[in-house]
Amino acid sequence: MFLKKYLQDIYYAVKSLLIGMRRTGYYFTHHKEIITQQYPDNKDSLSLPERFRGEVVMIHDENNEHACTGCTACELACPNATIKIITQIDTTPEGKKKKALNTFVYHLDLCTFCNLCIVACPTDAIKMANTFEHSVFDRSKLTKILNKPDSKIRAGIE
Amino acid sequence: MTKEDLKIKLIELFPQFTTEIPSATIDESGTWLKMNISKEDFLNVVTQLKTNLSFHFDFLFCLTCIDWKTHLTMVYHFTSTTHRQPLVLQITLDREHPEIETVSSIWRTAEFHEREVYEMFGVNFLHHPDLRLLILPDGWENKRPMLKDFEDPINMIKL
Amino acid sequence: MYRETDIVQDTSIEGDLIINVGPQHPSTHGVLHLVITLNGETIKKIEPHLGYIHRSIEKMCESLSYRQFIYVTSKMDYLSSHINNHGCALCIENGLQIEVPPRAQAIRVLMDELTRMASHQLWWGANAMDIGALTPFFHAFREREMINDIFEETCGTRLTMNYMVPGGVMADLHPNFQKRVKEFIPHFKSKIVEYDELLTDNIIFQNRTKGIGIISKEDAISYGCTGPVARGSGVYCDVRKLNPYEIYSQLKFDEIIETGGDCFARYMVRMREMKQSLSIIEQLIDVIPEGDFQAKTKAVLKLPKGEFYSQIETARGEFGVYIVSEGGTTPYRIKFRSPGFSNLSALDFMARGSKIGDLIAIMGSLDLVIPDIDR
Amino acid sequence: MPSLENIADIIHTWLNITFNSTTALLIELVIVAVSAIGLFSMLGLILIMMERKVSAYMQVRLGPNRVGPKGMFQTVADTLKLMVKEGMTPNGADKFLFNLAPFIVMIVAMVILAPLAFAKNFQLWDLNIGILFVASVSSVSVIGILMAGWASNNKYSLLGAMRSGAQIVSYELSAGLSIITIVILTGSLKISTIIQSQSDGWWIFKGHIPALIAFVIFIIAVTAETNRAPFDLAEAESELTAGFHTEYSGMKFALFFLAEYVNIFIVCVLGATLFLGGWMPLHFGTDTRFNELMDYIPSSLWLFGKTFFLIFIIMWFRWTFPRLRIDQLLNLEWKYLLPISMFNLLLTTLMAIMGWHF
Repeated sequence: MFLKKYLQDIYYAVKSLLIGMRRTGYYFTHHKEIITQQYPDNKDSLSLPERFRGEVVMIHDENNEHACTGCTACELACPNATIKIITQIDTTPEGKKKKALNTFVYHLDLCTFCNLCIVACPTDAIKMANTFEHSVFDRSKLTKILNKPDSKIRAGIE
Repeated sequence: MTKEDLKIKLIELFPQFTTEIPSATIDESGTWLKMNISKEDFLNVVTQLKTNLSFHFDFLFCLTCIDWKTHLTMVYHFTSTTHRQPLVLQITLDREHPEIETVSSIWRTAEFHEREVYEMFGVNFLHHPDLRLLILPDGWENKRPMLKDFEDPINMIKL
Repeated sequence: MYRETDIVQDTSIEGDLIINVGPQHPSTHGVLHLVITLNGETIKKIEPHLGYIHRSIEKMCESLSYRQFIYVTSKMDYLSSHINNHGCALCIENGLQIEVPPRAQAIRVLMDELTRMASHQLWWGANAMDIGALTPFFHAFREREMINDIFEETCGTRLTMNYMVPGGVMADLHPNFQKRVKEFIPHFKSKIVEYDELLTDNIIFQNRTKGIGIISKEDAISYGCTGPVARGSGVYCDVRKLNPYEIYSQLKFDEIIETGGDCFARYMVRMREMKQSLSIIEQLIDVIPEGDFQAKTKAVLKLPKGEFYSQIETARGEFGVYIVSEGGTTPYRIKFRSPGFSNLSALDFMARGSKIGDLIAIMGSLDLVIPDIDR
Repeated sequence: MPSLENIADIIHTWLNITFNSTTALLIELVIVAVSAIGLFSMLGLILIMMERKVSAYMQVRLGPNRVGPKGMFQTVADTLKLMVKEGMTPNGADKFLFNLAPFIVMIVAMVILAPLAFAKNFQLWDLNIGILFVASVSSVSVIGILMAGWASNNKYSLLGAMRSGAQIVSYELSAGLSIITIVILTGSLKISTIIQSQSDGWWIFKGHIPALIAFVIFIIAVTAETNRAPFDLAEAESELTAGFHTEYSGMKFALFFLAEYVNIFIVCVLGATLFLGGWMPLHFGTDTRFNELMDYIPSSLWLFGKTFFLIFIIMWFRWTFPRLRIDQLLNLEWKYLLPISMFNLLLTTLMAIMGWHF
């Protein structure tokens, strides 16, 4: 009885090991199961979903106009002070004084890509771009100014 | 067991609610029954809650402290694996020298939670087997970082 | 940031060997530091030293608004960040009495279950690696990658999503979502058989886990264990069953209970939970109700004065959010009841008297995520 | 086609004609030493590459594929990196023993090379107790491991070394017993005789079930003896970070690493010699055309083919199985392998006496 159990133990043990080896052996011989993506080589075919949160960008149209009113809603919504908006007082042709965007400072190094600024923006002036290669040699390069030089607010956006 | 059943049972068992000047109160406004008791009754009450089979609160799932700037409040969340009616227990403590009996001998999970409250709020748990810093590094004894008036000019950034 | 007490000198009884497992150690999965007193290879005492990744999230949340602080919680248990965010959103909705639209509820449940599967897959690979089998890790990541791709498409990120917001979810499901999930279901069904072949049935694995790190039902309750750790000891503690949130009460699933209380029981609970999550997704994927994905909420949320507690079942156990509000825009005090913290406290009890190799197996079966413990 | 035997003969004759016999012997020694070191470094490069590729394919990965064609020079790059790295010695370490240990492990591996037959009549030293020599010298390597573990002044290293000591000493028994099985069947300890005895069929076929059992036990035991997964308790990177060589870096670490692979190679050559006929080609009974075809393949290729097959099996183990615990490891040896191999030895003896084998 003891011997039978002893041999049975050995049989089941060896069987379970062989089943595992069959599985790894299968993958060893079936190379089409390999899932590795060779990243810099497949750059051309690499497509990220359009919702991917890579970095915050400001949408500029062909006339170099954006939709940011400088309302600082995004600055308030940001949990870790990634966005700093510097405003200026413009004088409209009618002679009215109006707050407008001067510089949209974006600290990519502080950003955690939580999307709260995008949600908060009342004029959809900013969006998440799906770029992801952010590595630079100098940390100061991660502080970006999002509004392009000489860009101005699109007419009709309040 | 429903909230009302629990309340009736609690009032039955503990004389604190029924004396002329009750030293304990029951608050029904929240989702769960909340009981405020005094520090003196604490050990007796929790022992009853655990050992009395009609309560059998064997599962202490949350133990924490709140700083109200004038006093501290210890908050214990219990439930039972038999009747599943949670109970919140609150005890007001002195802010300068907070002291309370440990419950780590009743619920062993309390040992770690009490160590955390000790280092964060400075609450001294009497008869705790091993009351040392758990999360904070050395030199943070009695700094009580979770209190509202805690200032750390080096590590804290004011936005 | 080391402490004087961490470097344990020869203060112990002669004959004891004290080793520091961690903070940098291959199998602590992060920066957990255990000071182990050994007698030969037998463990006499384990003393966890925490805090290497303590960021004081509770204190941080006191200065963040109700919309902002949800995001920080995905940095705690980063493997079930959806569920953490969900728990916080539930607590706020509880305080504000917001009715979440049915579509949002269904989306939340789907995301939760996908997260649970992804988390368990990573655990499966890491647990196998702790025990010494290196191949399962990559096989597990193959499936997890598919789930991450699904998340990436709908939520925009792969790990810390911030997709659950008070009142619903941040964005509607991506049009491809259903298709991708339906591709994933048969794929994973075929692969989970391989998981069993590679690891579950393996005699060495069974010997390494059966009868190791036993914790009885009473002790598991006393140590405040939740999740697969408690269910492996026969404790009924699934919040989805006991205190159903969202649409869990309408779904057909049974709480998974194993009675062994050892590493293998905990392993089996998680393996079966993966299949269960798959069946929940199957039930739901074709019947996602139409409608809004987010309830109308105010721009600035203000919780009424009071105390709110909500529980949710993460991949590791019961995650509790305790908010004390003074009526302002930020919470007055927040306490996160993390499942890992309580589960870790039982480690000393489980591992006493076993070998170093067993300790690694036990830690693997507890599925510790260190940021979740330290907060 | 010049075989290794011919080349060796030509060199030997030429040296003896040109120089007197003592000088010739000295030059031969130098040649042998250089080629042994060359073989070792080649083996290190090839086996590490093989391991990485095998593991990669089993883990649905591609493996190294950047340095050189198909990543062939990855190990060369790694070796260069290890060579220029600083070889640190911990402060509290026993400096002499700490620096000595990797060399002991390496030298032991080199010494075992002496009696192995790599091709037909191509052997450094065909001493008459060849198998005994291999079995006894290989157990010296445990001293190097213990030395490394003790001298590092690191508790992980110490634990790893102690585990390794217990493990190697116990698995030597069943490895030895399964070797003796073949020695009984052959009646000789001389490696050339053992190979000659398999000219009409390998022992794994000729020796019936006892030889097969001995072969399986031999593979398990040598896997344990070389500290390979699933018996890699001495290193056990998830438990002891890196076990006995935790504190080693640079070239000293590389020596340990190399010694591990060379040891695998040596035990697999031994396994091929004992059970799979060494350099003997595969012959099937009376099918002369097939046998002639097999004879056409050089004998050195036969040996290396068999060896690499065994190495592949050992790698296959490593990338499939979880690690055992120390007490289970010893249980496996003392409760299963040792009784079985003892019983197997009895059976073989009976078989040899009765002449039941072919």
